[in-house]
Amino acid sequence: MSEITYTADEMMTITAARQLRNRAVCFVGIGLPSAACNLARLTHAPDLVLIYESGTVGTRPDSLPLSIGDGELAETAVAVVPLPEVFSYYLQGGRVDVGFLGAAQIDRFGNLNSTVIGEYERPTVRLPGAGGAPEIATHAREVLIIMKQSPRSFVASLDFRTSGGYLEGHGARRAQGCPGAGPRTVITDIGILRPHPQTEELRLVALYPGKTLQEAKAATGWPLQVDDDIEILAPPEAADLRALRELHARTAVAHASPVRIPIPLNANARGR
Amino acid sequence: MSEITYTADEMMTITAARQLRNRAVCFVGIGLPSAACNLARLTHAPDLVLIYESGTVGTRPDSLPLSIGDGELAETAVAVVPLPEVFSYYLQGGRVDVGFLGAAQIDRFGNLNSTVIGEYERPTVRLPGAGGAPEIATHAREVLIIMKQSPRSFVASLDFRTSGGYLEGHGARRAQGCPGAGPRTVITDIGILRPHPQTEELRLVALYPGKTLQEAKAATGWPLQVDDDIEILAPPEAADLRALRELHARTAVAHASPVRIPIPLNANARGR
Amino acid sequence: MEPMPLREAIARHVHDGQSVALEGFTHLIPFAAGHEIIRQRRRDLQLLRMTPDVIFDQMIGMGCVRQLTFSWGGNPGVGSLHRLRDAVEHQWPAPLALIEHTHGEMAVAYQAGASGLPCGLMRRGAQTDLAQASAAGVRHVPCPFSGIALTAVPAINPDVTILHAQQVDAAGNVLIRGIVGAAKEAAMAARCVIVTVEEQVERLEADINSIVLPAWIIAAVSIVPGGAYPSYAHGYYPRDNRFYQEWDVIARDRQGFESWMQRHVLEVPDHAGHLQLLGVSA
Amino acid sequence: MEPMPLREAIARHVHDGQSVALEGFTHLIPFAAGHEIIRQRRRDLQLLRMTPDVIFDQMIGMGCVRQLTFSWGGNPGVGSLHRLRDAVEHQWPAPLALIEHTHGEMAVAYQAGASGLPCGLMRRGAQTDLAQASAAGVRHVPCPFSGIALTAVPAINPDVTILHAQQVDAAGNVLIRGIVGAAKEAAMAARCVIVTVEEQVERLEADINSIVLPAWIIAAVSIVPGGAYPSYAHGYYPRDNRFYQEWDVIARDRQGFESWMQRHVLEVPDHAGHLQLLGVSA
Repeated sequence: MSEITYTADEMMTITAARQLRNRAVCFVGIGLPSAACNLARLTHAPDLVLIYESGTVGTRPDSLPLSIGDGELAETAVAVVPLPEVFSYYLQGGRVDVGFLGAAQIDRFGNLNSTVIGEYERPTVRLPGAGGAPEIATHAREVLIIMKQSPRSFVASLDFRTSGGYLEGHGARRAQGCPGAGPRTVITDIGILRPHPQTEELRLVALYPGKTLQEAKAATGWPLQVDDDIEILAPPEAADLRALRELHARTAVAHASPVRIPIPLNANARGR
Repeated sequence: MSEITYTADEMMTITAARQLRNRAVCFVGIGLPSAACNLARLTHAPDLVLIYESGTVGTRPDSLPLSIGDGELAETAVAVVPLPEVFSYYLQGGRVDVGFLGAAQIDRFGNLNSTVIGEYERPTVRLPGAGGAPEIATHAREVLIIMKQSPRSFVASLDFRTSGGYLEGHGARRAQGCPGAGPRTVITDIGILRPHPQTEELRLVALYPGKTLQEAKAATGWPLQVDDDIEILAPPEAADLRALRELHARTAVAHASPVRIPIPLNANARGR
Repeated sequence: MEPMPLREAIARHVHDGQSVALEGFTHLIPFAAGHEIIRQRRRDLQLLRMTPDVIFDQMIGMGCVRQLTFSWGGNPGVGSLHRLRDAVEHQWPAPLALIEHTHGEMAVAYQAGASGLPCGLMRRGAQTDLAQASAAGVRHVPCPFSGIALTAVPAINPDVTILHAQQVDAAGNVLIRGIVGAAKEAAMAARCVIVTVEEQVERLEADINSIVLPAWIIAAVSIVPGGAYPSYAHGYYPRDNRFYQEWDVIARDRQGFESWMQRHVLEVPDHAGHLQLLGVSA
Repeated sequence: MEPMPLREAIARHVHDGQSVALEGFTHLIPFAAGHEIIRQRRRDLQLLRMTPDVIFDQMIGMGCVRQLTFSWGGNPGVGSLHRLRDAVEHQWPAPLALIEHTHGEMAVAYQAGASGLPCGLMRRGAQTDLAQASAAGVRHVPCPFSGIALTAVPAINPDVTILHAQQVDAAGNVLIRGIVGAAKEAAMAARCVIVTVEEQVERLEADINSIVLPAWIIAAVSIVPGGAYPSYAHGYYPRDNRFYQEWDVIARDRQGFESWMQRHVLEVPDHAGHLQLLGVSA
C-alpha cells in the first residue's frame, strides 16, 4: 500500500485527531470520535485525557473499544467512577475541555439530531436517542463534531433537535447562559466547517486535498457559506496513517477473539 | 466484683442495648449509643447492622471507636461509602430503622439541643452543633435518645432546637410530613420515657431498680407525667455486664497503645 | 440470606405490569434474568434502563414490555436495535410507550430516587426538543438563590431493580467490580433488588473502597455463572463483541428473531443451557 | 506534575482572605498543611470543614481565621474544641463568624459545588432553629412536581481545597483509601486543589474502583509522611486517640495553648520536625 493512498474515513479521523492539543480533557463518543482521540493520544498528544461516559477517566486503551464500556477502558483508566459522577462532577462540573459528537443530522448552526427521522410520535426512523450528547453539547468548553457530509445529514431543518449547538445563531446560545462555547469545529469527509464570528452559521474553512467547493456545496442541504481564506489541507502524514492503521488492525484482532465462559463444574449443584 | 454491682452508665447502656432487635439497621453516634449498639451486637442481636456517619456500613468493631471514623470501623465494615452517600442513599433514602441520639438538652416533646446554651449569637456555652442529628431525627424510622436525666438537661424550654422530636406534640411532627416516627424511646440513668399516644409528651414508663418516682421528677425540668403501668426494670444480667465490661476493657487497651509513624529515611530528600 | 434459583427469584419478585430496571452500563448487563423474565412470559412491564441493549431488544420483541424509560437505545458500536425500532415505528409486536431522557437526566433521576427525593436538579442545557416531546416530564425552574436556569427531573423508583455482579459472600453481601454505571443508584432507588452473580465466596476479598451492596438491601440473590453474557463480567469473561455484531443480523427481521428466541431462550431450561447451545461455555 | 515542598505549595496557592476547605472525615485530616498555613501566618481565612477538628482549633486560636463554615465543631469522642469556643464565646483572639450547617446540608452543598450546580436539594427535616439562626442561608422550596417540602442548600465552591491522601504516582494521580468523608466532593468543588501524601510510588497498585483524583484536577502535591497525624492514614498509621485526649488539656487555657503552638509548630521548620519533637516518628 502506497503511503499516499488513504480513505475518506482515514482523512477525517486524522484531521479530527489533529484538532486535539496535548493534555486536553476529552469526553469521547464511540466510533470516529474514539478513533480520532486515541490516534491523537498515540501520536502528537500523548497526555490527552480521555473520558468515556461509562465512567472511565484517563483511559489508554491499546485497541479501540466496540462499546463505550469495554473492559479495556476500565483496566487502563486512572479512575473508574459511577456514571452519575462522570456526568455531574466531570462534565457538568466544567472539567471537560473538548466534547466529541456525531449525529444523524446537523443544521447550519451546529444543532444536532440523533433522535428520530420524521415525527417524534410516529417516526420513519427511530434513532438511538440523546445519550449524553445534550450535556456534552452544553458543558464541554468546546465541541468537535465529526460527520460525513451529505444533503441527508447536513440539513436545512432538523427533524428533531437532540443537542444544542448555536441554536438560532447570532449569540442565542450565549444569551441562554450555556457554559460551553459550542461546536467550534465540524469535521466532515470533505473538509472543515467553523462558525462565523457574528452569525455563528457554519462556514467551510478548509477542504481536503482533491475535494472541491462544488462537492462541499452539493453535500450540504443549505446554501453553504465559504470562508474567504479557505485552506486546502495537506494529505495525511505517513506516520499518522500508519498509527491509525495499526490501531484498527489491533482492534480487529481484539474484537474477533472468541469468548469462552468458564462455568464451574459445581454450578448446577449450587443454585441455578 | 459482685455480679449485682453496676454503675448507672452500665445500666443505661444495657437498657439501651435491649431496645435493639436483631437485624435492625442502626445509625450510630459516638459515646453511649456506640457502646449500646456494639453491646447489643455482641449479645442478643448478632446481626444488628451498624452504620456510622463516617460512611462505614455494617461495621463490627472489636473495641469501641473513640471517634466516629476510627480505622477499625472501616476495616470491619461491609462497605465504606462517601459521606454524601451515607446521608442521601442510606439515611434520607429511608434505609435506617433506628437512629441513636444524645444531646445537651431535651424538652418534653423529645426535641433536642446540641448547639448552644444561651443566645445563638452570644452563647454562654458553644456546643459542637448539629452534625447529622437533625437528619437522623427526621429520617430514621424511629429514634432512641440516650441522656442522663437532670434539671439542666431535661428542660422546660430548649435554648435552641437543633433536632426535631415531636415538635409541639399533638401530631405536629406527622402534620409536617416527617418520614420517621420520631423519638419512641428515651433512656436515662433513672429509667425510660416514651411519648403519650395522643399528646406525644414524654412520660416515664419504666424505672431502674432502686430509683424512685421522686428522683425522676426532681431530675426533670418540667412536671413529669408518669405512665399508669410503670414498670420496674430488672437489674442487668451478669452476661450483659460481663460483655460490656470486656468491651470497655478492650477499648481501653486499644486507645492506650502508642502511635508510631514510620517516616521513610529518604523522606527529606524526596520533597518536604 | 441463601441464594435461590433464578427461576424462583423472578417468579417470586417480578410481576406483570411492574416497573423493572435492569441496569449495568455495557458491563454486567443481567441477560440471564432478562431471559428468565421472557421464559416466564411476563407482560406489560415498564422497563427502565439507561442504555437498552440487546436484552431489551429481546424482551420488547417477545412482547413483555408496555413502556420503556431510557436515554440511549442502540446496539453499542454496531447500530440500531431492530426490535426496539420495529416496536416504535410499527407497533410490533405491540405499541411501546417511551419515557425518554438524556443520560444526565436519567442519572439524576436514579440519584434522586436513591436519595428519597421526589426530584433532582441539573443545569439547564442548550435548548432542545426533548423536554417538550418526551413524556419524561422534566421542568425548568430557577435556582432559588441565583436565578440560574435549572432543570428539575422527577425521581425514578423502580418496583424492582435487577443487577448482575461478580460475587456474593456467605452473608449475602454483593460485590460489583469495574464499570458500574448507575447500578448502585438503581438498586438504592428500588423497592426490591434482585441480583445474579458469577459465584458465591466465603468472604469478598475486596478492597476497602469497593462497591458492595449490603445483604439487607437485597431481596434475592441467584448464582448464575455467565449471567451477563454477551455483555461481560470484569475478571470473569470479556464482552462478546462478535455476538453484538451478529445480533444486528439475527434481529433484523421478525421471523429470524422469533425463531432464534424460540430455540435459544424459550426451549432451553436456563442460562447454562443457553450458553451451552451458543457454544460459549467452556 | 512534580511534587513540590509543602512550604512552596502553601506559599503559592493559599492567600489571605481566601475560602479554604481542609477535608477528611476523622481520617486523613491535613494537619501538616494546616500547620504550614499557621507558620506562614495567613490571616482572614474563611475556613470550611464538616468537622472542625484539632487542626481548626489550632488555626482559629492562632488568629488565621475570620469565618468558619462547618456542621459539627467538637473534639471527636473527647468533648469541646476550647479555642473554637473561646473565639465564639469571647471573640479571642478575634471574632469568628459562623456559617453553620447540618452534615446532610454540608454534604449536599459540596456535591452541588462539585456538580457545577448553584444549589442542591434535600428533604425538609423536622422543624429546627438552625435555618433561621445560621448564616448558611438554606431555603425551603416545594418540589415542582409533588409539592413535597424540600430544602435548597447553596453550593460550596472553595477557593482552595486541601486534602491528605496515601499515595501519588509518577503521573501525579492521587489515591485516597479508607474513610473518605466528603473529600472527593470538596476537591471537585474547588478552584484549586492541594494534596499532601504519605509517599510517592511509580504506580498506584489500586483496585479498579478505588478513589483516585486524576493529576489534572490537582494544582500541587507535596510528599509529607505522617501529614495527617494525629489523625490517621489508613494503611500507614492509626489515629492517635491519646493525643486527642491530651489536646483537651493543652487547649483549655490560652497561655498553655500559645506556648504549645510556639514550641511545637512555629519553632519547628516543618512537619517532620513537629513529629520528631512529639516523639512519634519512628
